[in-house]
Amino acid sequence: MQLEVNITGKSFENAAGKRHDVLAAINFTLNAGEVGVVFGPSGCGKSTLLKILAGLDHNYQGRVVRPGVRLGMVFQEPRLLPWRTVEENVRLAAPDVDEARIAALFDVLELTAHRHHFPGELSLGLARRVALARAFAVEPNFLILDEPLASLDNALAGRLREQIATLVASRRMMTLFVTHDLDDAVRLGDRLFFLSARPARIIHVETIAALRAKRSEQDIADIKARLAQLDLANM
Amino acid sequence: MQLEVNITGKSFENAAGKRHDVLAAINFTLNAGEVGVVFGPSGCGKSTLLKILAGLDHNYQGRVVRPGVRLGMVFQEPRLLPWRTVEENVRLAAPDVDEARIAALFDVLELTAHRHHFPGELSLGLARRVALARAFAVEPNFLILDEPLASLDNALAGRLREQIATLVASRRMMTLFVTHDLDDAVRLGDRLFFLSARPARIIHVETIAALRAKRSEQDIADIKARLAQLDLANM
Amino acid sequence: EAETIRIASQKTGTLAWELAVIRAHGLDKKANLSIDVVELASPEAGKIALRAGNADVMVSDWPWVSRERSLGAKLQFYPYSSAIGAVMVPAASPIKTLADLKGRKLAVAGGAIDKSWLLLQAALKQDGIDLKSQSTIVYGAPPLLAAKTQGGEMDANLNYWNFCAALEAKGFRRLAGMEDVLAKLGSKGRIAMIGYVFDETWADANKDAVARFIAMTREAKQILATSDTEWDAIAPLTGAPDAATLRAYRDRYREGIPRRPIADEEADARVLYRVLAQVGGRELVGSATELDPGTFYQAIPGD
Amino acid sequence: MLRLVSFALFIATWWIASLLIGDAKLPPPPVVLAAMLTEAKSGALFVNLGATLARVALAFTLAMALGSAIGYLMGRMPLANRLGDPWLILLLNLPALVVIVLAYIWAGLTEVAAIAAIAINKLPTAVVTLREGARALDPALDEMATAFAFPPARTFRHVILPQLAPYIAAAARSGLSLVWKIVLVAELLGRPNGVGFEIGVAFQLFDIPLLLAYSLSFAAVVLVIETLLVQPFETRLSRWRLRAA
Amino acid sequence: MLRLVSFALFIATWWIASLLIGDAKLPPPPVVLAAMLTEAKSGALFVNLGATLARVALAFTLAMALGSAIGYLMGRMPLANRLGDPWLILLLNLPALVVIVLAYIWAGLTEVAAIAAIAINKLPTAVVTLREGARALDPALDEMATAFAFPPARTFRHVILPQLAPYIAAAARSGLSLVWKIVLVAELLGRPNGVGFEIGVAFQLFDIPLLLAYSLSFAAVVLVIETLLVQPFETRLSRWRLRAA
Ligand SMILES: Nc1ncnc2c1ncn2[C@@H]1O[C@H](COP(=O)(O)OP(=O)(O)OP(=O)(O)O)[C@@H](O)[C@H]1O
Ligand SMILES: Nc1ncnc2c1ncn2[C@@H]1O[C@H](COP(=O)(O)OP(=O)(O)OP(=O)(O)O)[C@@H](O)[C@H]1O
Ligand SMILES: [Mg+2]
Ligand SMILES: [Mg+2]
Repeated sequence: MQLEVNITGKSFENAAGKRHDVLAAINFTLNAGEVGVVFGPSGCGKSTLLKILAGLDHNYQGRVVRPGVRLGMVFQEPRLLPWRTVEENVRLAAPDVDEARIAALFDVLELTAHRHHFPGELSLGLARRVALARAFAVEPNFLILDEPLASLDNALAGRLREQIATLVASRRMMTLFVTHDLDDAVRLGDRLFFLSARPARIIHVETIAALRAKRSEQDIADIKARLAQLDLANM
Repeated sequence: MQLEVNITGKSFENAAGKRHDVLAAINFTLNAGEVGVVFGPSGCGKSTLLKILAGLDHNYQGRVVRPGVRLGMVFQEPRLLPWRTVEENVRLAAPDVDEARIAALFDVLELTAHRHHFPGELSLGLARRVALARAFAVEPNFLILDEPLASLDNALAGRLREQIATLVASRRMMTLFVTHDLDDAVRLGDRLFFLSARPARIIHVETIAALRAKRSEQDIADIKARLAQLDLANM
Repeated sequence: EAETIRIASQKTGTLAWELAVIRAHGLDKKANLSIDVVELASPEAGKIALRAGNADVMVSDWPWVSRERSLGAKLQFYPYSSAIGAVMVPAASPIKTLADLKGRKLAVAGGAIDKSWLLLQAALKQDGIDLKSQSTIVYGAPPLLAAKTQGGEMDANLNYWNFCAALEAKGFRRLAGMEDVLAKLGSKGRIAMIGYVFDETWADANKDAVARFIAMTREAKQILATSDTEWDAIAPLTGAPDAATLRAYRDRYREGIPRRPIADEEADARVLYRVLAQVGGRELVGSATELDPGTFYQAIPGD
Repeated sequence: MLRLVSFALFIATWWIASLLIGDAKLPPPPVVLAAMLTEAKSGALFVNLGATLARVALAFTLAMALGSAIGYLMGRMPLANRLGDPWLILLLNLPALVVIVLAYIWAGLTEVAAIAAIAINKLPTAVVTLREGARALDPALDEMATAFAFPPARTFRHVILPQLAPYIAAAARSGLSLVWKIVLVAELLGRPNGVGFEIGVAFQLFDIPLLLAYSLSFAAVVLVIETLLVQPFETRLSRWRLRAA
Repeated sequence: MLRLVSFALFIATWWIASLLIGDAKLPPPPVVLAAMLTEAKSGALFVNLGATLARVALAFTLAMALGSAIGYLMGRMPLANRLGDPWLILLLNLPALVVIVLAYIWAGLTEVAAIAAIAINKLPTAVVTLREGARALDPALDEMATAFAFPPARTFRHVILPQLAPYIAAAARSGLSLVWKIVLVAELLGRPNGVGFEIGVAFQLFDIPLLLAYSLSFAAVVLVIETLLVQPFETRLSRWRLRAA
């Protein structure tokens, strides 16, 4: 199971009819069990890239081979169904999930008190957590996360990072996530893709050899320091 | 010009009719020229508090005295009008703004290329920047920012922090912002309000005496270290 | 100074033909009247015009006038035409008498309370036939039923005289006119069911004008009764698609010109009213069981 | 409660108006009520109301189902829209009379012709409303459903339908009223019973109380259905909307 | 282009249908065209079309303006809604015939009565549709407008109106068609000219080509207005919507 990305270009036409190039050449592969991190300046095309990889946008130049797998996705905004409760939103995406799993997920994400709330009654952070619960509940083989830890407090974010690490370790799944936090990237990622400003191309790939579970605080600080020295304008 | 907050309670009734307490006692004052930072766990009631202070929600117990001032607000989501272009969105909120100021704002926020785009054509980070531009353009006396720097890359966030600092320094305005980033809080804030989990009350107020412009990296690191030692579970 | 009389007239109705003749011959000027025509597109619109006060005179039937009087609206009636509905069948139809309608599919124009239909039912009841239950009745709008009959969908059609005339011209057979059953129901002669209808107070206040108006219309009728060329002049108004239809219209129209004294009309009306009340019931006549005595307008000199 | 007050207010307004204008021009409530009772006692009211309601129900269901489907397709597929649009405008702007007359001519003076004609009259307004609804659908939620591989039925029920709900409600309410206006014409022109037939009779007799008795009986039936069935259902469905603070 | 194809398709369908069904039941296009030309040459077509269009325009504007305002209020204020709702349902379900007859009786057979009656018939459907629209308004944008102290006019024009646009479009399209159906009845019952008058005459004479000639002329006028005016305007207004990828 492998994701092969060979995008040669992607552009939007805006309402006025002008062309707007968003992606230049983006080539990489990602294997099962690997966590890829996409890192790049705001508006460079990260979400656009993720949508193409998720199979939501077919209107690009190039070729993407992705195995026919179960996808779990966290969009940059929560994208919940406003007319369904928190629990219904999760169950609609994952009809087969059992009660124990849901309860455990809601527990970790501190959503138990909000189970029967409608999305309009949630804070943004809560809504983002519901989106995370939904993506986890489908037990995906391919997990796409667009800034999953934004808008959460540090304590919670830390716990969620561990949760994601556990999940990734427990199943051989491909994971791809976008973050602006170098710390998150280095702690969770196996391969870090640094993108240029729009139109985005990969300007640097950092492969972290040390196994995730075995990375010491020292390792992490070292990698961060090294990356800081490279002139990747957009960290 | 001073903001006096004496909230004794705030609760929502959810769709099922159950009461949901969000704010407990919250008392503080904020003077013109001061920057207050609200810091608290996700879902504790920060946005709810900001909305009360902005005069958008009158349904609470207690009393808030706020001077009749020009308000600039950045909501947690961009809240742009989808059917108006970026520029129109800004100009509708700030009809008196002159071209030079708009151009300068768009320049700092790296929005110049997107001036005539509709919000649906923006990335989330771009949209959040438009919301910032809108709040700055009204030249407010009272600025409320709900996680203004989330979803932005570090380089841009750094520049924006400076921009906010400049703005605050140039006019004697009251500023209140929510963040999950202790670094942002310590660099920008004069007074830091740490909130408990829901129902939120103030568990600690940190007043930073050093003038913003004169805080050295060492000062900042010291304050952060000291705050880390207090048992404020939610940093 | 000519007095103005406002008349509600259906654009396709016979009244419009007469009005055209009146105008063409300057009869209105001769009668020192100024005729204001309120042109309308449907038969019921006249009643609205009268009630709303936009017309002084309209055309309707005496059972309705009597009903209105019993309900408090003091209207009056003066005979205008004795042309009345007829039952038409295809030329080759096996239906030879009205009694043969039993078990057939009969289209009835004007609905359940149409006067011709009530008369037909009353007449056949005397022969022990209850047409309403013993045959298939199809109610509908007159033009639609005429077209359906022509299309062969109906065994027979009871329709207004002008639609019957058109069918006649298409080769349909006139099984019976309703004037033929009147005698059986106790009427002494060919009664005019249709007449001018106006408000009693208005008529009282304008006695002379009303008299001149009636005389003027008689004159117009006389012209239409005697001159064939006049019919060619009004042909476009009738909407007759061919000469045969126009001829049928002409003949039936002439037959329908009322010529009897008003007292005779009223006497027959009184008899027929009881018959109609019996068949049509409360719905048709309201609570009154007898013709309201003031129904007929009596103040025309020489009647 | 408030509904009752409002209803009482209506009766009062009517009564006062009839006193001011005069009985002949507007019969007061008791007169109309008496006419209603007479019709009810003879059973005619129920027979006619029943016949009309049956026609309304059939034509309405047919037109709403078909119209919603077509409108949805036209809103989502620009090609279908561009092809169908001229037909739609034509159908929208054909007079009811013409459609009904043509239907009766082609299909005979039958129940089927009547119901088809009514449905055809209502159809395009449902199409037009649902088309707007389909155009306003949120593409973000569509993407979500695709990403999580929702099967079509689930997408339709949980993602699309709730977004279309206000449009369906609008189409249904104004549609019911249109169907009711047209069923009367259809009954007037070629049916042997129904409220429209009776209204035709009342109109021929110019019997205003009877006219109002039948009209208001139908309105009352709809009012009861709305109050007891539709509105509780709607309230349930829109629980998720935030009440204004 | 596609519109033309679609239009040609319509004519073809009609022609073939008339060949199959027979001239008497459905006159073929040339016959109807001939009737249209005759009426056009005599000038009657334009006089009647003009009269009807004027009535339609007036009644439509009146009903849309008033109906939108009432619907908006009912959608935003629950109290107004609960008070107005029974009236609304009643008005929705009054037959057009009854309203028109009463209007003529009270106000005479005048132009004012006709236009008022038509507007009253259309009004409640606009109310119902706009009410749904007002209920679906996004409270988040409202808060934004309040925070930035938008004056009411600006909020209305830039925040509210664009959200109501699809509902207004639906109400306008289906409303125009309703007005057009009702103006015919009004003209039939008490006006001395207009398309409805001529259609009534054509029906009495059972002149199907004439019936169709008038009906289709009006439909054609609406089609032209739609194509040249409404649709380009709509496209402009909905530029901001993302085209499906
Ligand atoms: N309209 C509402 N109805 C019911 N409950 C609400 C409503 N709005 C907010 N809440 C509840 O109030 C609490 C606080 O919400 P608020 O948005 O203030 O949180 P927050 O501190 O801003 O969180 P975050 O950091 O996630 O943005 C949450 O538990 C939320 O579920
Ligand atoms: N539907 C669209 N039509 C036109 N332009 C679009 C569209 N979607 C995105 N864009 C443009 O594509 C560029 C990349 O957008 P994208 O959402 O991928 O950015 P991003 O890297 O995710 O940014 P952020 O970190 O702010 O989320 C932006 O410049 C945006 O304006
Ligand atoms: Mg993005
Ligand atoms: Mg918040």
